Amino acid sequence: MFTNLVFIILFMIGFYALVMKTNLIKNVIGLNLMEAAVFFWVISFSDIGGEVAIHKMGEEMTKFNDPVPQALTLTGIVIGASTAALLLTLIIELNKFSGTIDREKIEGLND
Amino acid sequence: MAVLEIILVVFLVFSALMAVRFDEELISIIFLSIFSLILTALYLLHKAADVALAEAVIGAGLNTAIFMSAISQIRHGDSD
Amino acid sequence: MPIRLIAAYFLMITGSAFAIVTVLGLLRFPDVYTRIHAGAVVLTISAVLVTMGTAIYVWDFFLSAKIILIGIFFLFSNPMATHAIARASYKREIALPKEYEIDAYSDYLGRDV
Amino acid sequence: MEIPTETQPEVESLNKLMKKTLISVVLAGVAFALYQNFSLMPGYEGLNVGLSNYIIESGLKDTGSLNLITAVLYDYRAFDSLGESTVIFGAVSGIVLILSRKMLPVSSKGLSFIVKRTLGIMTPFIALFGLYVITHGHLTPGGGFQGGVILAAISIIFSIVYGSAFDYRRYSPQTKTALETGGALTFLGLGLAGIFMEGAFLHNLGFLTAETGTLISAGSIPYINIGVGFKVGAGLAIIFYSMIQKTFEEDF
Repeated sequence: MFTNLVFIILFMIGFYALVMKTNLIKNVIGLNLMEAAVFFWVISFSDIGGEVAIHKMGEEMTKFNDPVPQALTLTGIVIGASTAALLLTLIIELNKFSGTIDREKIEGLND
Repeated sequence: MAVLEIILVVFLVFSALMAVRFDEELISIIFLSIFSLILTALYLLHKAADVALAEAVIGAGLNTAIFMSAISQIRHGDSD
Repeated sequence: MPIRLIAAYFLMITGSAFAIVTVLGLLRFPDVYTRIHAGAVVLTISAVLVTMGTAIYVWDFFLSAKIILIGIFFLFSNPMATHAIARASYKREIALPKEYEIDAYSDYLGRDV
Repeated sequence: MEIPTETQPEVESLNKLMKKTLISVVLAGVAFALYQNFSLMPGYEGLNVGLSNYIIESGLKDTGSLNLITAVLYDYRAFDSLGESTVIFGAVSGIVLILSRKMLPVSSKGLSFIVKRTLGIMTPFIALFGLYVITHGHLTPGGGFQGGVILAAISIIFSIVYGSAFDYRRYSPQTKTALETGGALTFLGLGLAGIFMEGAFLHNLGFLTAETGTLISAGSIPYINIGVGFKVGAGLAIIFYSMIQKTFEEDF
């Protein structure tokens, strides 16, 4: 319940930044916040009170946290970083031609 | 354990709000870095060590450098 | 409670007290340079004390050695980062006072690279 | 035709107000939908049945890797990791295509003498830590992705502290490209070796398995780790190197 509430709050903050802010870099930041909210939800939801999913030498351990969502989250974090870099590159290139990063002031997009 | 998690989550939501609220991009990026750092501590609390290491290295380190290098070459034009 | 745990808790609590002093300095001081001063001196010793306390608390040879290495890393990197931030903000003329009373640093700026 | 200039800002502000109201309604609707969705969701029982249970029970026996997350990433779902490497490759290609650079970069003199000397002492240890995280990926937390990003941080340090010309001389873009290609080819080659020796793409190579818990164990997982580490590190270093075109040209 707590986890769901935190997820909704963080996701809505990111969505607000994505929709309401006209600064393009703030939009990328909102996208990052939404990604982080989803990852936090997955990790916190799959925590059942076990140990870190790493065996220790010479001990028989069976009560672990689920390793599959953690692996998926790890994949997602790296992909999120590279997509953010690509988006920022596009913003830089857009800024070279238009001179602004406000999406309402770019000419030719909304007329 | 639960008290620590609640304190960290309060700071997490606060830093997310601050990252969205200000108009200047530099403050937003610093708060995004703080957000990633708190998220690292939360991952460690939830016993996900690999994800915590990845989030610390990528979220707080590399993302900040990339965002900084992006905003330092953006020119604000005459229409300010 | 064994005396090792008492020493560990003492070191950790002292480090936390220094961290609280750092936050007070960051909130109370007026401009960039005094805030950097508060963050630099106190935070370095705070981080080193907390890592030393953790190393005593764990009390396993390899683990303690790794934690002490982290403390040495703090001891190197924190003053260096503070120096870089202060120098960059001086060169960018952020929050400099209007009239200098003492400005001994500007003579040295042309010399070192 | 004459446009009444007095009413123009009023109309515009009304328009903006309507837009804000509409967006607020949409935000509230999405929040309510998320809340409703969570109330319908069943509880988490992933460990008693199915895939997770199998991996926890017999992951150590199957792969020989102590770290079960590494076992999932590079053995059970290694094809997924290959796809992720392809995504990073696509991002690197796009960035380099957009921000291509033909000349030697505009370089600064870097930061001050103190920072240069201190980082000169500390950089080998950072490289050692990155290599440790990469090669011990199947024993401790870490792996190819995290260690690769730590290795990319060294290139970022060179660009910021010593100036980007130093980074260009030490690790030229050709070297980075060769490292990235070599990492990807290592990954693919181990996958093809899995076809020829074990009968499936990216199957764990059985003859490489040694005693569990040592550095060279767990079949082909350490080698895939090394390949992915160099690929991710070189790729992210190329991304940062392409993005700092005129960034640090003034002297701090």
